[in-house]
Amino acid sequence: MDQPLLALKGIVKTFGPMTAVDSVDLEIRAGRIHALLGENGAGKSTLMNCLFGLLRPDSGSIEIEGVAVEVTSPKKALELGIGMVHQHFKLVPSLTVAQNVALGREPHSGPFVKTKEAEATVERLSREYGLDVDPRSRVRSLSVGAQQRVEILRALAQDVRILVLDEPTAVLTPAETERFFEVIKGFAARGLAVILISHHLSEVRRVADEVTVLRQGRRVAHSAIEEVTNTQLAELIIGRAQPIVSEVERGTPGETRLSIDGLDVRDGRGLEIVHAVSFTVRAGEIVGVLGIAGNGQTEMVEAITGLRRPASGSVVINGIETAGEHTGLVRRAGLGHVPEDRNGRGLAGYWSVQDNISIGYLDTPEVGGRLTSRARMGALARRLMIDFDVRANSPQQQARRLSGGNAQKMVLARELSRKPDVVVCAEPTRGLDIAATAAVRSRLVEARDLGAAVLLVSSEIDEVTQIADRVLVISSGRIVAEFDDHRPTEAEVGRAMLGGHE
Amino acid sequence: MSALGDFLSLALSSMIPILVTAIGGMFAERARATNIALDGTMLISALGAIIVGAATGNPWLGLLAGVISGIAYAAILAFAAFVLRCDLLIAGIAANLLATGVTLLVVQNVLKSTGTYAPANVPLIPRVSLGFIGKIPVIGPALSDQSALFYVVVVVTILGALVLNRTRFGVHVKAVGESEEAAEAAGLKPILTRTVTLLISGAAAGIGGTYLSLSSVASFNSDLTGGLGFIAFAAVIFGRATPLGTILASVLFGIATAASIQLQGSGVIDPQLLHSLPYVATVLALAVQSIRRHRLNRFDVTDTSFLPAIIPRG
Amino acid sequence: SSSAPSGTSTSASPLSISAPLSGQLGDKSFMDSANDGLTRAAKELGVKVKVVQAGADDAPAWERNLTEASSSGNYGLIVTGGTVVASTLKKVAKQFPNQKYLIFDSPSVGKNVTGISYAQNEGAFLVGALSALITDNPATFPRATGSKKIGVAGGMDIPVIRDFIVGFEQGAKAVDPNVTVDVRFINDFASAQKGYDVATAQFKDGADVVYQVAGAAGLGVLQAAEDSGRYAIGTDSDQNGIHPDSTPASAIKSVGNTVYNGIKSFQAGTLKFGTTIPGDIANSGVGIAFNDKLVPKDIQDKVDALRKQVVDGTIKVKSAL
Amino acid sequence: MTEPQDSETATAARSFPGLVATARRVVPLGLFQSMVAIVLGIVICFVIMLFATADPLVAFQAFTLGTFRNAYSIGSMIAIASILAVTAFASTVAFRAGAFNIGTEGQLVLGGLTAAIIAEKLPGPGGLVQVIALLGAMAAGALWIAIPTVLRVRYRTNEILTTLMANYIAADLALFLVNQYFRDKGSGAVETPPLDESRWLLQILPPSAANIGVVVALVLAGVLWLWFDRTRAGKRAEVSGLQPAFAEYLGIHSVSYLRNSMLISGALAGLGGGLAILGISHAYIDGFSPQYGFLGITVALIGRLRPVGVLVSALLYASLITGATAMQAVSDVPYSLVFVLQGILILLITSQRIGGRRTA
Ligand SMILES: Nc1ncnc2c1ncn2[C@@H]1O[C@H](COP(=O)(O)OP(=O)(O)OP(=O)(O)O)[C@@H](O)[C@H]1O
Ligand SMILES: Nc1ncnc2c1ncn2[C@@H]1O[C@H](COP(=O)(O)OP(=O)(O)OP(=O)(O)O)[C@@H](O)[C@H]1O
Ligand SMILES: [Mg+2]
Ligand SMILES: [Mg+2]
Repeated sequence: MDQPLLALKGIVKTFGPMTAVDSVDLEIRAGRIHALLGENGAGKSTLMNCLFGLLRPDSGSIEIEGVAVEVTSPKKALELGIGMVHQHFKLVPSLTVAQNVALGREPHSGPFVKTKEAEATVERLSREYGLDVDPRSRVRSLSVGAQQRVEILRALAQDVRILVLDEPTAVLTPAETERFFEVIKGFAARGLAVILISHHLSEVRRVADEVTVLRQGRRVAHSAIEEVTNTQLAELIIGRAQPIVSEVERGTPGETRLSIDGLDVRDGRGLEIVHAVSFTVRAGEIVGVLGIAGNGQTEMVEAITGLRRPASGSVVINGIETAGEHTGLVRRAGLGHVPEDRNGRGLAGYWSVQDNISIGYLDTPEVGGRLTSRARMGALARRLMIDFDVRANSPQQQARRLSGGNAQKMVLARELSRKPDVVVCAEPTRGLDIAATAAVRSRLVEARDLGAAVLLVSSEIDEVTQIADRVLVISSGRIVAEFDDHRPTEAEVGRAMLGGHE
Repeated sequence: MSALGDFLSLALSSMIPILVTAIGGMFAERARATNIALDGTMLISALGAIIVGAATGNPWLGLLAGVISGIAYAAILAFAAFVLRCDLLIAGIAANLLATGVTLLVVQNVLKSTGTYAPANVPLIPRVSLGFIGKIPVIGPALSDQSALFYVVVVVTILGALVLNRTRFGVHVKAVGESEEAAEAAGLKPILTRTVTLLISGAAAGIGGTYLSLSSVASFNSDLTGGLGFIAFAAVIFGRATPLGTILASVLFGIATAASIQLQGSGVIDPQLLHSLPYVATVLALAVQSIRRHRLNRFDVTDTSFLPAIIPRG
Repeated sequence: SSSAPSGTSTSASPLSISAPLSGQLGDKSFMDSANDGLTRAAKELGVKVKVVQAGADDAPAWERNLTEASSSGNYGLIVTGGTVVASTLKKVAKQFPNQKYLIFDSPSVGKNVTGISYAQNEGAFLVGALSALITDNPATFPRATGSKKIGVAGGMDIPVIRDFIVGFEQGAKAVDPNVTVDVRFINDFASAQKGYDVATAQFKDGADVVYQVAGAAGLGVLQAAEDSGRYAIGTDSDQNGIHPDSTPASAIKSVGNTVYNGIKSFQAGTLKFGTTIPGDIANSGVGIAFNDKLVPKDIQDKVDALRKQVVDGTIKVKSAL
Repeated sequence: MTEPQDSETATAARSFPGLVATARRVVPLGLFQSMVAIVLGIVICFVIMLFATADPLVAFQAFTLGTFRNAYSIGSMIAIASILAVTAFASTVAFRAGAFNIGTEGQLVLGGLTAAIIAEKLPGPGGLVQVIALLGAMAAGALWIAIPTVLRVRYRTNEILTTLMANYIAADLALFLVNQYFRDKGSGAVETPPLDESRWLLQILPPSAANIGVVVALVLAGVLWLWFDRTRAGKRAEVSGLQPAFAEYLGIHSVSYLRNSMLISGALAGLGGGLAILGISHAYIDGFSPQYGFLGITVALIGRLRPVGVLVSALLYASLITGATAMQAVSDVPYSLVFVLQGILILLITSQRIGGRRTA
């Protein structure tokens, strides 16, 4: 076999007492797409950050074409031909697309930026690779999908030989994903080496040539994609046999708990983004609202949960009209809310797990009363951490140090354990691994079975078709299809989602 | 008409030290390296300028010394913030204290002058009389006989706007200030960029300080700035760290200061209350500005956060 | 607290004096002037003097320094000054009845305190009169326009400064009731640049003479007169030499002399406590220093005539205090 | 370096501009680290003194230990420390709620003026008048922050700027009011008539200025500790400041906490002014506050926004001030050196590098 383009040897990276990456070897060849798999917190991003110079490994070496290199900074990485599209976008919102793409390597004459040239580069690249963006628009105003394209363009703009894509499809629509895969296959065909991180095995199977699996910072498998089955991969990833996802029974609905009527919502700029949405959710059922991100779901959820004042329409929770009321009142009416923006809204990163959980319990006798008690707060946190399988070193651990799955389980613990009558959750499994995703979904089903009315807003077709009892499809702020009598198939909803776009 | 010209002339000369200092502060603020030690920096460079100006007899060397001492002082601040890793705000407060102490110490123990250092026969930064332009109504009296530093400041301001909006460095400053991670991932060095912006703010405050000690009167004491550095800082924040905003804010301060001097002549309002005019004007203008923005965003009831370092969203 | 000191100075050991001031030196006004007096006393009278400065805006520090000196018991006499410190000294002096104090620029504030007060309004009266004469005689004073407008640039709108202004206005009106006085405040005793801006505005509005009562900021006023081609009047000490072409006179407060004399009489045992030594025109505690190059004899004589009227009581100068 | 969760927050900020709080987070220093910093600071001070004066040992000793050499200086130190603690608490309350109130100086000045006027004009038994005067001071402080508060809460007007400007306005306003209406006609200074001794706060170490204001500071520390760490409302206030978007999501009216905290902050600053007038200067004197308000900001930050930390740093700072007084009395160290030393000490004490771990 020929020499690998890139070889990572014995990379170790620790954060304090925990070892995030534990002597990992990785060999990447030109012209191939190499998938890197693993649960949340397995160390994938950490390993890649070491490769890209954002982190310095504690030990281990990096070789390019057999020559040992020191990647001390992203700048160095770029010089070496390593490009990276980050899991969490690293873009500057107020700058234009062209400025972002050229950042750090602007074409210039003297000190001045040649804006025209930078824009031309972006235009050329976006034509060449079929990544459609306007170089002059500001990143702030772009959809997530478009921001993703900007990230990729940025990596491409500098003749990279090795391209790292960290969960690039997590925020893309199915159609965008499809196009995106064409693009990266094109990269490989031109001789680039691609490292792809993803939680979606079906995607991986479609594009990757070989896979490496990390578990708890260690490499547990490496093989060509043809040599492993999806079941085997899943087992490798979670370290045990995959639980069989049994078909979720449909619920038995009771009385109406949440009813939305003629809801109009405006976004931050005053444009109406949700139009005359009406539906109800009954006790003991999960209603799924499915739609491509950016079709007004966010604003709709905010309006229902009291975070945004609707322009008109009514929201009735447990018989109480809550439209336009403060979140405090909405919650008292019986709402539990798992927010889309987990880290901004759903938890305080600089607070401990204990505080994050007990802040939702302040008005209950359990920890409440005007004076709070650390002991009781700790006891509550420990109990819920066990109940909801939140894995943290201790209740005192800072929430921002939790992996995505555990953070989400912590939010669920706070929101669901109080047995709210109405649960609204938005994108509850975004960015979570297989095991965590399964856990979150079964929690929602459990809440339903205990009699909660659950509104599940999601852009994942399989999520909605798996657990929702009724499915509504939202597009451009309107409900465009409704499936009451049966769980729709992926094909059915897929058509409806696109239909709304005509 | 000449009254208007005289008024503008006064407004301009009140504006000079504020504007130039604010333009420098704008860079630091934009890179999220908030410099509240502008006042102390002005003080240090006012002293540096007058010492060298008096020693060499050349006011331009004085200006150079003012700028260099401003840069040096900002370097101390950067050292405290990025090497000692003090909170930048606390370091700024400490730097202001330090400036008072150091200047007093130098004036008393090195220059052997009690409190106020006012050497005789120091050549001042020249004033520029504009010849025939001075005859044009309003503009003539407003512009003629301004200190040559006025033109320096105009150049610095234009340069500042150009650098921030047209150059690579400007883009880097914005990127570092708005998203440190994005900047890092693009291979920029945030700390380096911040340090440079701090040095720029020091240099600009150096010009402002020189104006105070070497343009109209060659005199220095440790209360010389009278809080002008804080006013400049206010202009930065008020102008949302954009060039145009900062210029407008400084102009507002200049006009309000001139008004508080000119209206005293009329004798209708208590001088003490008149003195508050620039500050009251700021609060009013700020209130109007945010109420208008609030109108535009009134549909958005969710935004309850704020950004201590000012990043323009427009 | 500590043992009370004996107020009597034995001639065996030299007299020790502590001077905790209510501000910093360098105001080129009474602090500096007092310091001159103290230094001269140290040199000529063989006393030991320790000057302690404090922030001009730090009243608690004045009290600490005064108490510190008083309670140490090491000082035969404690000298302090500035109107602002009077109320603080009053409190402290009561606590240390055996300690002797000398305060300048304030009346006595206790049985063990001697005050020295200055009639700054009388000094200002004289320069006010001169200013009116200048604007009335553009032929004699080539830089004057004859606008019948003169001005005062005050440091801050505080009682002492008002006292200057009242005297100045009265002096000007005594010469010519039609002269108008443009009073403005710099709101700053430190920034010469601001003083320059304010005075320039006054000159542009037609003032022929501006009288500065603004400490270090006043240097800007003097410079503005030079640059605007008009006149300015100095304050507290003789500032005529700074801009000899545009400064016709200065109003004088001879703090140094009076403090020196106070110490001298304390040494001689003749200083009376609980009383106030007035410094006015009559005993040359305040006065006017002419710039002979600019002010011809006849004008000086006219001012002097007014001075005599104040001394003999024909004219009573108003006070703001 | 990159922290995965932080970048998610940043992503959120990007898609919902302005939703993520960026409240100033102050990292707590360890005890060891603080000690190292203080020792180092003192050593550096000594080195500077070696150059600045002929008798460095005497000066150094006075500066560091001078405060504790007699009851009078200890009293002065306590008096200053209690004012600093109260103004630092004012800053603490605001900072914790996410409001950068840097107008404490102005609130303090007007609070002090109000207390002086009430104490002078109001007849009645001393103790009662003192209480009313202090309440008046608090009301004045709260009133002076009311406009920045309303603007901040309703329109999100930057309170850093409005409160900063309010300082200058307060100084002018106080000067105007005293000059025009409340001046002691027998004095040439800008001051109100001296207060009757019945109006003075009870002195605990006469003749020093130490007074029962220190009890107020201690009680406040206790109350704030309870409030921050042990009450439900305190928890809610904390999250409102730390991350308003999270607070709103939780059903907490973050804006009302912000508003109340700003008003309380203003009231505490006003109280600081009242204590300084009734306890130390016993009249409103222009310059009664050697920047207690501004110093309070520093003290609060050095104390890491924790009640006990604030108490300790107030004591430390106050002993720097009285130590300087002692130093001036016994040596010829120039007055200006005090500022230099204070500045250097602040830098060292707040440095997170010195005595801390080497790595980030
Ligand atoms: N800066 C840091 N400080 C402390 N711990 C960290 C840091 N960065 C990552 N970790 C921890 O290291 C482990 C590996 O994280 P990493 O982000 O590499 O996981 P991942 O495999 O990319 O997970 P995901 O699929 O959620 O993206 C996690 O437990 C994470 O909490
Ligand atoms: N530090 C503070 N800052 C701002 N507002 C406060 C503060 N403390 C209390 N409040 C206000 O006072 C109210 C009463 O506080 P309290 O502790 O009684 O809340 P509560 O009774 O638990 O609230 P609720 O009735 O919403 O459950 C709070 O809702 C809040 O609006
Ligand atoms: Mg990852
Ligand atoms: Mg209640």
